[in-house]
Amino acid sequence: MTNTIADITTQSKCIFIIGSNTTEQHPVIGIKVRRAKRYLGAKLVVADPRRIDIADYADLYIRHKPGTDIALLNGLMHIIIRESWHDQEFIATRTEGFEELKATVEKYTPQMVSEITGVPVEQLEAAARMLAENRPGALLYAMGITQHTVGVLNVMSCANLQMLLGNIGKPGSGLNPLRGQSNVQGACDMGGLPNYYPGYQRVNDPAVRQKFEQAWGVSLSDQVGLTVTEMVDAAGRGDIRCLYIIGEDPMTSEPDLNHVRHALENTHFLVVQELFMTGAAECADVILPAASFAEKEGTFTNTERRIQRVRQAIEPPGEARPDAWIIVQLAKRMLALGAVSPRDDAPYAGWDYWGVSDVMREINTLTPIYAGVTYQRLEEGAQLHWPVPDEHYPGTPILHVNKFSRGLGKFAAVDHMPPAELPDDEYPFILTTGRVLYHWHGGAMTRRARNLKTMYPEAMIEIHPHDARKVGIRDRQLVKLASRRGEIVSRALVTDRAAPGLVFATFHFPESAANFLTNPALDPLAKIPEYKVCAVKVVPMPDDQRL
Amino acid sequence: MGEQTNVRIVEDAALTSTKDLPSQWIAVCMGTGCVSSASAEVRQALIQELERHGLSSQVEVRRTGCFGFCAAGPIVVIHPDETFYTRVTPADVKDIVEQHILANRRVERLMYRDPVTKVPIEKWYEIGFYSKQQRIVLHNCGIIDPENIDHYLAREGYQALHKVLSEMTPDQVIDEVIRSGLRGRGGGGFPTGLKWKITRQTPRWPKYVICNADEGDPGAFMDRSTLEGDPHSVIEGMIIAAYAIGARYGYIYCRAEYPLAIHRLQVALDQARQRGFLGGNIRGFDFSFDLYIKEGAGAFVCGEETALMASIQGDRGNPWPRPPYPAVSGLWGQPSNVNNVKSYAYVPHIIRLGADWFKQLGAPDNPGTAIFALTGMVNNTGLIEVPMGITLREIIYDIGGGIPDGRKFKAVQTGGPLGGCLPEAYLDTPVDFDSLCAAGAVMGSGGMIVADETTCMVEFAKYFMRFACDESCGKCPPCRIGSTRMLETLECITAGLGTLEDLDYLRYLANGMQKGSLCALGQLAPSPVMSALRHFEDEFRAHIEERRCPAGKCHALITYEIIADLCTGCMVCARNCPTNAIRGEKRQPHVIDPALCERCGLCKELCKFDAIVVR
Amino acid sequence: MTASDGDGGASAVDLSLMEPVFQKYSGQPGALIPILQKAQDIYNYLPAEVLQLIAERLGIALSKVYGVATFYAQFYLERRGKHVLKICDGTACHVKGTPALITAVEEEFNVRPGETTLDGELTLEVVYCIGSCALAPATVLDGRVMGRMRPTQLLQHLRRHVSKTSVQET
Amino acid sequence: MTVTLTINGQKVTTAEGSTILEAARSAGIYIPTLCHHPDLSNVGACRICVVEVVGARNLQTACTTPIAEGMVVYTDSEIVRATRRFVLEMLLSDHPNDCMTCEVSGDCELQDLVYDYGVKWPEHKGKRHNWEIDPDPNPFVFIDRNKCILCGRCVRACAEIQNRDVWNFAHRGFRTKLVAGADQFMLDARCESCGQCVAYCPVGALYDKMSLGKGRANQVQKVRTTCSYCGVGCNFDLNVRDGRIVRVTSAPDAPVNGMALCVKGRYGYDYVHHPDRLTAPLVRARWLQGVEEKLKGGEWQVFVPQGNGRDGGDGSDHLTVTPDTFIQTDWDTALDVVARKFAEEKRLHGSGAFGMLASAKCTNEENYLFNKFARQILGTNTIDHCARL
Repeated sequence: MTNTIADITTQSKCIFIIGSNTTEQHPVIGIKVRRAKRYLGAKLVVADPRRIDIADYADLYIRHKPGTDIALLNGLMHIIIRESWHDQEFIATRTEGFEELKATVEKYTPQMVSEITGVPVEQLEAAARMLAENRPGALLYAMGITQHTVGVLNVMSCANLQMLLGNIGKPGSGLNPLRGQSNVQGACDMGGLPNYYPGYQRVNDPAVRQKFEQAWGVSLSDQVGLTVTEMVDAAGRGDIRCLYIIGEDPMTSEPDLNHVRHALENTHFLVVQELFMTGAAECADVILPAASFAEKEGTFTNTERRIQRVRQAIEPPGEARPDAWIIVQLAKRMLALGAVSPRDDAPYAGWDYWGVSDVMREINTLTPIYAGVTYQRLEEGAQLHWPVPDEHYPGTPILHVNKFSRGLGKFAAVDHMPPAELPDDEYPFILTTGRVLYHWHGGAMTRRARNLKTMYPEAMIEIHPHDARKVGIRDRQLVKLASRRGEIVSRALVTDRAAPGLVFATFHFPESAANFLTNPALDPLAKIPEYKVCAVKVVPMPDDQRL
Repeated sequence: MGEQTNVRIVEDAALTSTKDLPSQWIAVCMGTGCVSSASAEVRQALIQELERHGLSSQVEVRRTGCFGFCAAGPIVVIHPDETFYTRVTPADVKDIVEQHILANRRVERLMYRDPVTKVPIEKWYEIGFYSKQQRIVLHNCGIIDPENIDHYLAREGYQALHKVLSEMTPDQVIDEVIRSGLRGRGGGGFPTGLKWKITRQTPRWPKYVICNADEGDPGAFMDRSTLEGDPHSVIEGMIIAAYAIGARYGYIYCRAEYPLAIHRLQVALDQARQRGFLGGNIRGFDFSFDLYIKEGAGAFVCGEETALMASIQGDRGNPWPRPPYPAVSGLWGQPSNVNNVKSYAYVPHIIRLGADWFKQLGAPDNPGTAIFALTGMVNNTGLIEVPMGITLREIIYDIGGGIPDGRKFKAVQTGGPLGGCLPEAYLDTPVDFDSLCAAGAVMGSGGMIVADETTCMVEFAKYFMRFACDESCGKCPPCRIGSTRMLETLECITAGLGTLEDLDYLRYLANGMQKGSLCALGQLAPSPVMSALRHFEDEFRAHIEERRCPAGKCHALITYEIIADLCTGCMVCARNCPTNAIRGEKRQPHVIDPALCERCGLCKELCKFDAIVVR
Repeated sequence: MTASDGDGGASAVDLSLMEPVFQKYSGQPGALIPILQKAQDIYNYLPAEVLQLIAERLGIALSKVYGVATFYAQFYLERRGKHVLKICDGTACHVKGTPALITAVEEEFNVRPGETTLDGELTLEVVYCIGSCALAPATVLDGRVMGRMRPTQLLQHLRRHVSKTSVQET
Repeated sequence: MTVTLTINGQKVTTAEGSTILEAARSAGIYIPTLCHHPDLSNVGACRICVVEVVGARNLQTACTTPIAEGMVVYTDSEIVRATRRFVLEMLLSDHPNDCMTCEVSGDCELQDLVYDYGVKWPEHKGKRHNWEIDPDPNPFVFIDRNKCILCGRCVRACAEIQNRDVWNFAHRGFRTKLVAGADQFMLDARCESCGQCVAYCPVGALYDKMSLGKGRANQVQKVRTTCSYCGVGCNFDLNVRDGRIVRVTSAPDAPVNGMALCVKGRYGYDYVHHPDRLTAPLVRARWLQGVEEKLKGGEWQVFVPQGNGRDGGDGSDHLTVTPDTFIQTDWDTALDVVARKFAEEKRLHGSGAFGMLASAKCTNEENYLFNKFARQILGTNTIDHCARL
């Protein structure tokens, strides 16, 4: 997020949510948005193919067709430019590429956009006016924007809109992706990416590589690695022989699970470090029992780049150990076996840490954006949003205040492209995937939280009443959902939350995880699979028949 | 004080104008009281009868507001003779038309008779009930058709508004009202002009003008009668208030239990709007104001101004702590002026006749008149308007005609469930805000209930406390729980289970409620009990120490008995006893089984031989 | 017609009757109470479905609608009898004999204040002051004020207007 | 703009528009409260914070009364104390006398005030409410209306924090009842099970059902931490007793979320103690040596998934060990197997043979170490995680 939850939900005049089921996925942000709308007079615009909960609170709810975000956003920008509502000073002083953008969105007349997106022209006009008249405005998005073959282009489009309105670098504005997991931000920050060292330092930047080589005392690869989806493919082909997975279950979260299972089963040596016997763990050669968040010390970085403490409350059960301990143990054994021989004089060649704060000290030195994040400061109550370039720096709640990290903000004109797989006669419905309030991610944790399970005990797919009638299914009836890649059986929830022609499913329940169906088509840039759109058919099933 | 002799009801010449009245007309009271007694049917019959005689064009039958003397309704007054007919039924109409109108002969049997001399009294203002009244707010009631704005206009209606708009600045209006010394008629007696001034000075817009017509006191109907009889006077007062404080919109919050008042108000608002007294650019002046009715939905607490505003907003009628006062933060958080119906009704008169005229009415520091609904154990129940400073005795005996059936006066309660009672020793107390307060009662909004020796003061107090319990909004613990505990204690006493400590407990609870409660309801709810305890402690003690109800009212402490000598054995009581507690052979004296008797009193009521007594 | 027919039919509430009401008050702030009043005029009480509908149409929480509907004495959340008898227990009426009226009706019709007879014929309500104090004690049967009531008179009246199927057994 | 007033003889200068309560607190003067909560709007309902304002007709609630220049306030005079005592006595007179068994004993604002003001248990003949205890079948919120003091904090929390308006008061006077929706079950009244109402309840009327009988405030140790679910970063206190998490409580000073939490954060903690937790390193038999002996010696066991058809026998004897069988080993063995295998693979197939999946649920430090492990030890940049999922 470029801004903080607090400034967005107290200082925005208009909050635009697109592709985020905020109240169910980020409930505490959701309630703050609702509060801003109800008590602080902020306008709320929600665009989502599903009539999600937050839509009920919106001043304007836009139900566009899945996979038409760029068209929608371009259409809004078309109107904004047509009416000269764009922030000309901001554009002149802070950005470049406006003319190209203008030329591109010129084509996206309201009529044309309405045809692509299914959104009435009046709604487009009203939305553009609402965004323009209520500034600063914040844009919030989540996987509904990124999990498309055009995910990166979607994000660029969102950025275009916000720059066009001058909604960057001020309290209550910004481009704000809501991160789905407790430390997904930190995992990215800490180099859990094939192209970055910690702190978004490029692996193919020689200066960076040199810095890490000096620190760690080894020579490092300058090749960008494989992304998770590519890794699965490589494993399936036998190119990758060893997979080491911690706290992750590709057997629920990856697209096209049949393919994933095949890949994991084919992996020569699979190590899984986990709390529970997950789908991936079942395929593993070695399973290392890990500690939960309550059983270890450390830090998480939240969606607004805020670093916070995780503290140990209880001992891990049995022989379970914190992941850090396990990784250090393995590293030491590998060093002992001579798998690699770092130079002795390198300051961080070794793996002797006397605690997590000692690890943080190493991070401080090697990661400029975390340079000033120390345990002492955290314990003293410092509110640190990275970048924190030194120990006295107060943190950076809002990014891009006076300039963008690259200097001028670049308008990147993008065009609408249809999703990789669209409905046809055989698979007439669009499937979109997501989560529900009572569950989280692959469900390994929430299905084992007794009362969350009670609240939502089994997988449900959502289907619009008209479609349900057409296909001949009743509410709560079992249905089979099939795509070109697989099929699942699930109970149907007949609700107008789903748009006509759209079916929604979750991946919380391994036995009927939507990802048996989803399309592994990737965004060419971010390598994100297109979870939000694939073609399926829905077949009613007799009630007693389960797969 | 009190030298008034047969003052005419409409005493002040300045207020009187009969220029538009037809030479002969018949006023039929169409207030709620008389309508309940079938005055609508009487009016219909009169119209038909006149038509039958071809008199429709010469004699107008006019529906009017309340005459006040509801006990004698339906009331019909023949003008210009001003002959006052009481308890008229449709069957009497023929006589009225044929004898009075056609033959100019009064129908004596319908005339009000002096309760003592039994001599028929001809003119209405000669009746004792009207003898000491001074009608200002009510001066149109009984004269004009409240659903006809022309009648109001013919009686100088909306002239005050015209004067205000054409000659006065808002500050001048406020000064005039301040100078008149008008005090709020809702019960508190806060200076009306001052309230306006504060609202005017709060620099936030929009502002609202609100009329409190949520007359929830059981036993009071002053506001209802005013609205039913002369709605335009209230509307005119509100428009003037709006001009003075700078409000664009106003609300009249009226109890839904007053459908007729609401209907008349609606008609009046429509007519006023039609004639340009409401809406944009009133009468061509640069001032706009409009007014809406909000119906209450049955909650006494909504008479409290903050609860009233909560109710207008569509919320539960929970009061809010003050400050901030409504003048600063009221309806929807905006500056709002809340006044009672009567307070607004005085305003046109004050503007038209001047503050000095008003100041000389009534008593020092308490100028003007007081309007009471005089009810209970008094001969002439009804609505009265009297000059401030008149004594309780004058009201009860001269106007009210004393206690029925020669029974003894016991107490008079003013201020309803939030007021207090005064015993005989206080009958010469002048009726005004300050004197009543000093005597331990309150002016209230206008309920005046007379209790006689058949009234049990403990039960009376308990009645008010039950009312307070039922009407407590429940927001604050002192009222919600305190009133419940007080009621329980009183129930204990009336059930014959009380102890002397209970009296201390009552005082303790009362003090806690007064100090701790959020709003006036909780703070004042103990007052009836405390004043009863102060003036009638021996009656409480009789319930506790002797297990006896001196007034014979408390079921647990009384028994019904049949006096064998008087019982004829007619069996009426036995047949009707709901619990079959009465036994006996035909033509033999009956007996009541006290174990079965529910003490409903049906038998006593039914007995034609007065053979059943309470012990 | 037998008494048991009363609730057996349980005819569904026709929510469309509310449309004109919503139209009339659309956009008006603080319209909840008048809308509830109109709804009660239509249905004679406030059925649960109607409360739900009002909440949805006004965009306010059902808990608020319910809180308001139960706060004010005027609103009824349960079906009321074919006839409604209100007995005024305002002060004037009280001192002039309301308690005896209540007892009489209770005994005769086997119904407590606020309740409806089992046969659905009569609802008994005790209210504080209908403003007819001069006619104390006053009662209102189906909207018609009857003043200066005595128990015998009242019962006669009721016997005339209210059929009494549920009472015979006692 | 500031305003100066006198509280208990002490001059206090504070911002215009403050309430007496805020002014007093800023000067370190304690005024007790019940229905007030700094996160919520003020309603002046409970009357506990009444103070004497010189010149005012009645006692004023400190939480609602705006300060004015020159105002003179007494917060602890005898009449004030007596009135507070009265209010407490009234509340107690309609409250069960069961602090001995009450969940919140020792953590109850009413109990503390009753103690502070020396209020004795009021015996009386009158009514006490007798609502059904725990009438709502929802799995999260326990309701005991008999303890409810109608302060309305839950109502306001639901309206103002959660913006869901599940709760409200129904009826009035002594019959006033806290209801969900139209006196329905909470879940039928659009409840999102966030438990905000519980967090704001000053007494034991609303409590976390999962924590009933698990430990009172003085029996638990509170550990402040960050939630393990979504990326919002809510902080809360894990309540620990005897090595188990028994409850999650809100931390008013949590930077992101304040008192607010969602159903997962507040009620989704028990997976930590689920019997499915993996408690020993597991290695397929094919990677181990001397399996039979170790099994016989009792050092290792055959892994039987919890809850998955355990046959009730005494373990390993019945089970045939195949190369695929998971053996519960010790850390040394398991780590050695992995380290040796990795070292061998690196030697034979190079760094390209490795794929590493990091975790969005692990800490920064762990992810850093994992990244260092991939790059420094294994020599590969093929490390990724499920950020995109």
